[in-house]
Formats: sequence, structure tokens, C-alpha cells
Amino acid sequence: MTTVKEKSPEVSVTPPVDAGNGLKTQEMVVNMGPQHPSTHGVLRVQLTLNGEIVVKAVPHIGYLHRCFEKHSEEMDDYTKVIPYVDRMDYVAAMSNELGYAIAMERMMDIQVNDRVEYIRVIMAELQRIASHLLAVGTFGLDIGAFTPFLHCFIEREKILDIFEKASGARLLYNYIWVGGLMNDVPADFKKDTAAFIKSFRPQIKELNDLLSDNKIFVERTANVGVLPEKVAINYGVSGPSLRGSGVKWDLRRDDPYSIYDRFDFDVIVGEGRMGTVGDCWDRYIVRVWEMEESLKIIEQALDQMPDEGDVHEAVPKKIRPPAAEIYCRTETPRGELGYYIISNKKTSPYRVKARAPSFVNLSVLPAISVGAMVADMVAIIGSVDIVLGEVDR
Amino acid sequence: MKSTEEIHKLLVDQFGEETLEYKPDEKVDPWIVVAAGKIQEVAKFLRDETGLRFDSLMCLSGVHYEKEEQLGVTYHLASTSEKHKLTLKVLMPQEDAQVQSVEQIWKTADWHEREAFDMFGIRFEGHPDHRRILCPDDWEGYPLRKDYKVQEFYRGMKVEY
Amino acid sequence: MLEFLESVMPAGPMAVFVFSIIPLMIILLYALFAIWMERKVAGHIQDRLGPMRVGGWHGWAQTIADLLKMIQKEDIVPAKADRFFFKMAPFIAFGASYGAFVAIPLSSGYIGSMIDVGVFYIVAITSLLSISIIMAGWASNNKWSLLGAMRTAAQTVSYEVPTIATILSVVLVTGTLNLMEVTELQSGNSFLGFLPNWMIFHSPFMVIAFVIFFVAVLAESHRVPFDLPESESELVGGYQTEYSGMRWGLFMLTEYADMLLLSLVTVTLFFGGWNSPFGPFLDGPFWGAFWMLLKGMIVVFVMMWLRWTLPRLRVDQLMNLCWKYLIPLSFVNLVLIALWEMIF
Amino acid sequence: MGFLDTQYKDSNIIVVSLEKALNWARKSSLWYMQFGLACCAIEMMATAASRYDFDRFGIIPRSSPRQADVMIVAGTVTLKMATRIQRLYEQMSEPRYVISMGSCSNCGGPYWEHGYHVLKGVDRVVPVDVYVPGCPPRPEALLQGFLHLQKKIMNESLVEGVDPTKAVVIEDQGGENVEIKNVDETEEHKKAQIEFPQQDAHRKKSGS
Repeated sequence: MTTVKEKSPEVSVTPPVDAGNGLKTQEMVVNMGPQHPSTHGVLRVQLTLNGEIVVKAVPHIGYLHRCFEKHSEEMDDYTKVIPYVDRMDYVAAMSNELGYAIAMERMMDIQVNDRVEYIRVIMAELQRIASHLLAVGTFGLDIGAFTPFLHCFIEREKILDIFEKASGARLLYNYIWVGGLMNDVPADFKKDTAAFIKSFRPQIKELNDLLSDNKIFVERTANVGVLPEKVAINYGVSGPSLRGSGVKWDLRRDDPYSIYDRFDFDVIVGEGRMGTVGDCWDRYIVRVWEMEESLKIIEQALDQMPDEGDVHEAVPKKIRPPAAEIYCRTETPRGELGYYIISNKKTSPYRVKARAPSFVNLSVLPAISVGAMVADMVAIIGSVDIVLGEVDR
Repeated sequence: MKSTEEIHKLLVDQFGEETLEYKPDEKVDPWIVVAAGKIQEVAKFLRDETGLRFDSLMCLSGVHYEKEEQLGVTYHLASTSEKHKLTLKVLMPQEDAQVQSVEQIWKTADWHEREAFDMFGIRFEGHPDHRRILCPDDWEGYPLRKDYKVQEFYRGMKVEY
Repeated sequence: MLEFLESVMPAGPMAVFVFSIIPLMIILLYALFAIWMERKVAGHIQDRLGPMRVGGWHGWAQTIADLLKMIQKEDIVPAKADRFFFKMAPFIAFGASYGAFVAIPLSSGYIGSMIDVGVFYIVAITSLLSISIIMAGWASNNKWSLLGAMRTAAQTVSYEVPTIATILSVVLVTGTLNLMEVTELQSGNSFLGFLPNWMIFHSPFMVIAFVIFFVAVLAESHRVPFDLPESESELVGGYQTEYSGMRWGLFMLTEYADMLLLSLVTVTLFFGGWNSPFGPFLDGPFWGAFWMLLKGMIVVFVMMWLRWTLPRLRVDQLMNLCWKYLIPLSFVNLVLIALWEMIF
Repeated sequence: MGFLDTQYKDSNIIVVSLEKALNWARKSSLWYMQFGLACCAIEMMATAASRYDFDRFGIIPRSSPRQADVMIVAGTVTLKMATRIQRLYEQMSEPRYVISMGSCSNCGGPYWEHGYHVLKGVDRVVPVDVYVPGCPPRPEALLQGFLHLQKKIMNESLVEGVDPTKAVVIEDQGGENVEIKNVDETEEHKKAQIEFPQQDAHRKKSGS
């Protein structure tokens, strides 16, 4: 019989140690969060500090546990799960919907037409840019640069405008349905998107000038929170955080879903240009250059997208899949989002488990934060880019 | 690149017939059922054997099979070098759900196992930090079990609408 | 000016009182303006507008509303705080900063006190600020406050060394510690025929001295990129975390007063103080005050500009910058300026 | 908080102009506490960002609850978080206001039925001044919520009458015609007899 600790361990403070010069020093335990300006929501990290140096960091999560898995079992319809999927990673709702839709379509053998596929890819990539903009901006905010954050938000608003025209919502869209889309994109969708691409390209350069190559910013982030390749894979880290460690792994290329095999794009990996491979700066710059790659994909998709096609063509009247189970993974802006769905011939799933990338990425925090300073903790949390809605589900 | 059937053969050679059960199914990916007391050895073999190299645990999920009165744990493995995938399952009785922890093999399992404990009450032998992760420490019951009844009050706050 | 006031007001102490609250009035008016300006500057740098509604025209009454609100706020002293020190700290902080204004020549007609060791006095009394911050951090009984206070102590003590070293290089040239005399020495427009005789134009090494001094000043007034004591994204509010209402307001006022003080010292040491940049044109006691404050505000603006552009350094990098670069450089510079003085 | 503690028996020109000035100051400088819970926090950030710009109204974030005037409960309040929110509210200094942003913190939102770990309405733990509906509310809606809060503050009085510490309803008939009542004064309330035991207990504890 294993011993199970039902309660959190008591905060153990080590007894004072004689520092050798007649003074006694003692470790200090501080709680960062759940209300703290740079924990990106309601994460709580219990830090044991020796002066300003972190001896131990224990993340406590669950402050935003919204029972996603319970809801998907109880909602009595497969389509009713989609709004909850949106609210899981609320910064990248489109990507979450895409993952769920693809999982259900694989389960039920639904083929959607090309127009739907292209719109989905464009939406998902726009969402990736929007999400990375938020990640990059808040990362700058954590380091103390307030202005890049707001400039990122200006660009993000432009993407939200495109989404709003198509779906009517700014943040949580419920746009990608199982077997199709909620409705077709508006007539000037192509024009809007092309205009956005044109206006956004120079902004990436400006962001680099303002933040990425800033000497202070580099000092603060290079060689901080180094995540080696082996550790990253063993912890199951995925997405930009994994690529920041130099692993060329992107599900869009290595395990293609939807129509990603039709596009030509690079997988950006961290090279340790400013310090060690896998430091905070690498994780940051991967996001910046991935926005550029997403622009490439969107451009190609806009060129190839057919003008004809009914987006409701393959939407089933009633979703009642055969008794089956499936594990389907897609690449969201934060990494590998997997859905493990079990159905038992009923109208609602028997079990839905979401393998959330943030949840897994965050678990690496204790391993890479030992020896860092309090200010570095902020940088590390920011560079891993978590969304608490997804961590706690 | 190996199929589940080939991997199953390799595993049987190593561990014998009784710990493993191959479940092919035309509808979904096939899986292998492993005995609860053997999962650690099997996992270690899968990770370290040349030609298999399952270096990443994609997902670990607890499942409650209500009809069979069983709890299960599903492991989805993948290999970044060999590019193959594998699904393992462990089934155990509902009253005494215990399984070996694979935390030492894949660190991913650390939080996933805590979550499975939190949601289903599955106990993982040898887990270094075995406590609830999402719900508060003084929460009652295991929410994702099919027979779960939510508590009426939590610390004086009404839970139901 | 004191003589003038004494002639107007028959009662002696009254005249002294009015004479001594002139800097206070300036600080308060300046703070009202500077906080509004900071928000406007921030807004325009960030592609937004900043305060627009309160009071009508471009939110001019924003700071007044803030101040009035702060007076109404509840004054919380945490239960386990050291009450005496907690309540004292903001007053000592403001006192330190206000006290330093005594040695600043605001115009040719106004200096609080003609002390011969003016610069020395300013350096000494502003050190009280770090003591008050440690008091605040310790008395709050909050770990974040304590961390912030410790950072401040380390930061202020370290950056005083390069500050003093660069001040010494100015003193070396002027030969006096009295700021009024320092300013008077910088009057006239004879450098290269037309440029004012400001200290910054004295020698190339003086430019280096100015840069070192300005960086150190930024650190001493806890502005970005050296705002570690109250860094919001790391330490919540640093030593101010537990303060509410007007006590916090006093800290805020101190921060802005400190900015003004150090800008005025910078102006006095390097940019000719109350001297007009155009020689005798627009010169005189009144215009002197105008030029002094204008130059001061320009330095303050540069500080704001930096704040909304740069990220923040880490505490060990801050120390590195000070001990490994600024201090050696400032001492070498001091020697070089001495040599320049000997040769030319 | 001397001024606001005293309630004057009768109104006169000094009291009235004083209360106007004080109300104006409070309404013009609403500093909100910088903490987000869930999806709504992103929209809150968007409201503070360049396009919508909170700062126009003098609304800026403070990260310490001691210096904040208004708490925006932006997102789903879980039971684990509820105790912390209560503590944060208690840490804020009077006068303090609460805006409940989004359906989740209004009533549980989409999680009202099966969300075993979700608190169905933040008003079960802290008193709320303004409810902003939406999932998530648009930035304009949040701004509207702030304008409503400002109206409410302008109607606070040093004279006995409306109790500003209790929930009030604003009946906005357009223009300047705004009528403010405490919730328990309204007919609907008396009819419905809604009871929030938590909230009432909290009020009793805080002594208002």
C-alpha cells in the first residue's frame, strides 16, 4: 500500500544556518500568486528563496479548474463540447476547435471539402499569430518593457477584426464545427487577410528592433532557464518551448493533419544565438519567427483557396459515432494538443481527455528554475507561455 | 517504424504471455493491455530498447468503465526518433485501484498521474508527490467517476447553483 | 529674496516660513503636472491617448482627482506591521527629498541656504531616502516589501559611489562645493565663441562624466531600467506593497520630487543651472527660475521616455554595471579630467 | 476614511458641494486591481490596450490590492480561488468597488450546471456593484460597466438615504435621469425574497 499525502506538505522552513561571520541566514518561503502581476492568470508558485536565489519552486495549479472533462461528458451532444473547447485555451480558441473537429472527423470518417480545409488553416494560422503576439507582448511586460506589449495588442486587434467579421465574436468563436464551419467567410475575407499580412510584416521587424535585440532584454533572457533537449523530451514539452531547445519537431510537418502537407514552411528552432540553446531568449525568438512562417502559410493558402464550396456540406445532422476511441493530436500555438475521446454509440462522449500543452509545459518549471533569481522566475514563466485555462481545464 | 502487432510480439518475448493482451480493433488504433504490476518494467523496456525508443509519453488518462466496475489508465506513447505510436492500457478493479507509477521513466507522467488520482482516485505506487493537483486538498470524492455526487458545501460556499 | 520677504512681512518667522515653502509649492505643482505628463507621454509612446476625460481638456485634472481620492482612501496599517516605523517611513522619505532642495539654486535670486558644502549636503541627505525605504520594507511585514527594500539598499549604496565620483570631477574644475557658485561659474557664452560655458562643454571627459552621472541618477531615483525596488511584474509593488491612501501618495510624491531634485542637480552641474542658453538674453532672477525648471523638465522627460521604452535589469546585472563598469570608469575619468585641467 | 464614515442628518450647501467634489474625485480615478482569472482577463487587457484605452477615463491598473479602488472579477471564480478573492477584497482599502465581469462571475455562466468546482456567482463571497454580462463581454461592455459605476459613485451621499455599501439598482431613463435605490428597497426584491446567505453573513461581519 502506497502512502498517499492527502494534504499539501506543510511549508517547511529550514532552521537558520550560521553564515560564518557571526550572522545567521534562513531560507524564505514566498508565494508567487495566485494574484501576482506576472503569473499569467492564477498560477501559484511556492518559492523557497535563499536571498534572491530560488532554491525550490513548487507550482500549485487548479485555481481555474472548470471541469472541462465533466462538461463534455454531460453536455449530451458532441457539438456542445465546442464552446467548452474554446474556453480551454482562450487565447487560441480556433486552434482548439480545429483539434477537436479533426478528432471527431477521424472518428466518424468525415471528409470535408477543400474550401473548408483552407479556411480552417488560414484561421488557425491567424490564431497562431494572435496568440504568439500575446505571448511575446506579455513576455516583454514581465521583463519590464510595457510598450511592446501594447504595440503587439494593436496588431492582435487587427486579427480579431478578421475573426469577428467571420464568426461574430472577438475571443471565443465557436466557428469550426465538426464537418465544416459555422458559416462561410465574408466576401472581403481574402482582401482583409492580404491587407493584414502586408501591414504586419514590417511590424515584426519593429518588434525585433524594440525588444528582441535590446541589450537589456537579451541580458535578462539569454542563459536564463535553460531547458536542455533531453529534459524537454522527457518532460513531454512541446510547441515553441520544445523547438526553443533545438528539437526540430512540429506536428504540422512530422505528423501532418488537415492539409498542412501542401504548404512550404520552415520549422524554426532555437540556435542559442544569444546564449545557450534552450534559454528564455530562444523560446521567445522561436515565437517571433514562427509568426513569419505562419504568414507564409497564410499567403500560400490564400493563393490556393478555391472560391466554390459549401461549408456545411459535410456537417452531420446528428453526431452519433460508433463505439470507438481515438487519440488525435494537433499543433496549437502552445504545442501538442491531444484529444483522447471514447464514444459508446451514445450522443455524448463517454470520456474526453484533453492533453493540454500548457499543462505539460508547465510541469517542467521546477526543473529549470532552480538556481535562478526571483526576476528570472518571471522570465521563465513568461517564456514557457502558459494559459491557465488550459493548464487547469 | 513498427506496428502495434510487432511491438506486442517483442514484448511477449520479453515478459511472457500473461502480462500482455493484444486488442486489435478495426475501428480504432489497436492497443495492448498490460498488468497493473508490470507497467513499470514494460515502460522501461519500451523506452530503452533499440528499435522501439518510445521517448515521449504523449498522454496518460484515467478512465472509469462503469459497466465493468473497472478503472483504467491509458498510456499514449510516441517516439520522436522512430516515429511510431503505441497505446497501452491498464485495467484494475474499482475498489482497489492501484498501478505502478511511470514517473521515473517519463517525467510527463508526474502531473498526469496526479490528475488521474485527483479525478478518479487511482493510486500510483512509487509516485514521489502523490496528492491532488486540480481540486483543493480537502475536496471530497473523485469528480470524473461516473457515480460521483458533488458535495453540498465547500468551506461554507454552496456548490450547486 | 529672503530680504525682500522680510521687508514685506514684518514678522521675521513668517517671512522665513514663506521663504522655505516655496520649494514645496514647486514640488507639489510639479508633481501634479509631471504625473499627468507621464501618463500622456506613456500614452503617446504606446499609440493611445492617455487621460482624456477628467476635467475636460485632455484630462488636465487627472492628478487632482487622484490626489483627492487618495485622501479619502482608508489608511490601512497591517495587523502585524511595526506600526511606528510603518507610519514614519513615508514622512522621512519625503523629508529627505524636500530637505535636499535647500541647497539648490532655483534662480540667481533664490537659494534656500547658501551652504558652502551644498553638493555634499545633497548627497548626504538623499541617503536618508534609502533608510526610509528599508524602514517601510521592514515594517510592512511582507516578504515582497522586504525583498524590495533590500534591493533598494544595495542599489542606492552602490550607485552613490559613481555619483560622488562624477560630482567630484565637476568640483575639481569649479573648485567649490557651493552650487550657487558652480552655476555662476558657468555663465557667459564664450565657448567656441557662441556656445554657453556649461560644464558639459568643458572637455570630452566631462561628457563621459555626464553619462555616468545620468545613469547613476536614474538608478538613484529608481527609474526604469533600474526600478527594481518597486518592479511591478516581479515584486508586486516592492516596499510600497502594503501602503494605501495618502501614505502611498507620499511615496509617489517622493518619487517624483526625487526625479525633479536629481534632474535639477544634473542641470546645475552640467547644463549651467539657471543660466540662460542665450547669454544675457532673457536673463535675470525670474527668467533664471524659468530656465532652471525648463531644463529640469527636459531631463525629467528624458527619464520618462526611457521608462516607457526599456525593459528592466536584474539585480545582479545592476550591481555588475555599477561595480564593474561605472565605478572604475568614473575614477579613471576623474583622473583624466584632472590631467586636462593641468594641461590646459 | 473620516468623511465617509459620518452620515449627516440633513443636507446643506457645504455638505452637498463637498460630497460632489469627493464623488467626482473617486469616480475620476478608479484604479483597478491588476489580476485576471480567465478568458475575460484577455478582454480586460484588450480594454486597457491601445484601441480601447482605459487610461482615457483615468482608469489604471495597480498590482497591489491596497492601492486599488475597484476589483474587476474577470473570469470564472472557482471554489479554490473564491477564498483568495475574498481575502483580496478584504485587503483593499475603503472605498472599494467590485465589478463582476462576464457571465461566469455573474452566475457561473456556461459552468452553472455541471461545474462542480465553479462558484456560481462571485456575489456569494464578495458584494458586487456592477455586473457586466457577456461571455466574454466586449471591451465596450466593460467600459459601459465602468460608466455605470461612475454614475453610481456620483449618487453616493454623505446624507442618510441610499446605503452605498449595499447592492443598488440603477434605473437609467436616458440622459441625466438616473434613479438609484438599494436592491432591498425595490419591489422586485421584496417580491422575490432572494436570499444570499453568504453575502448577508459577509455584510454582517463587515458591520454595514
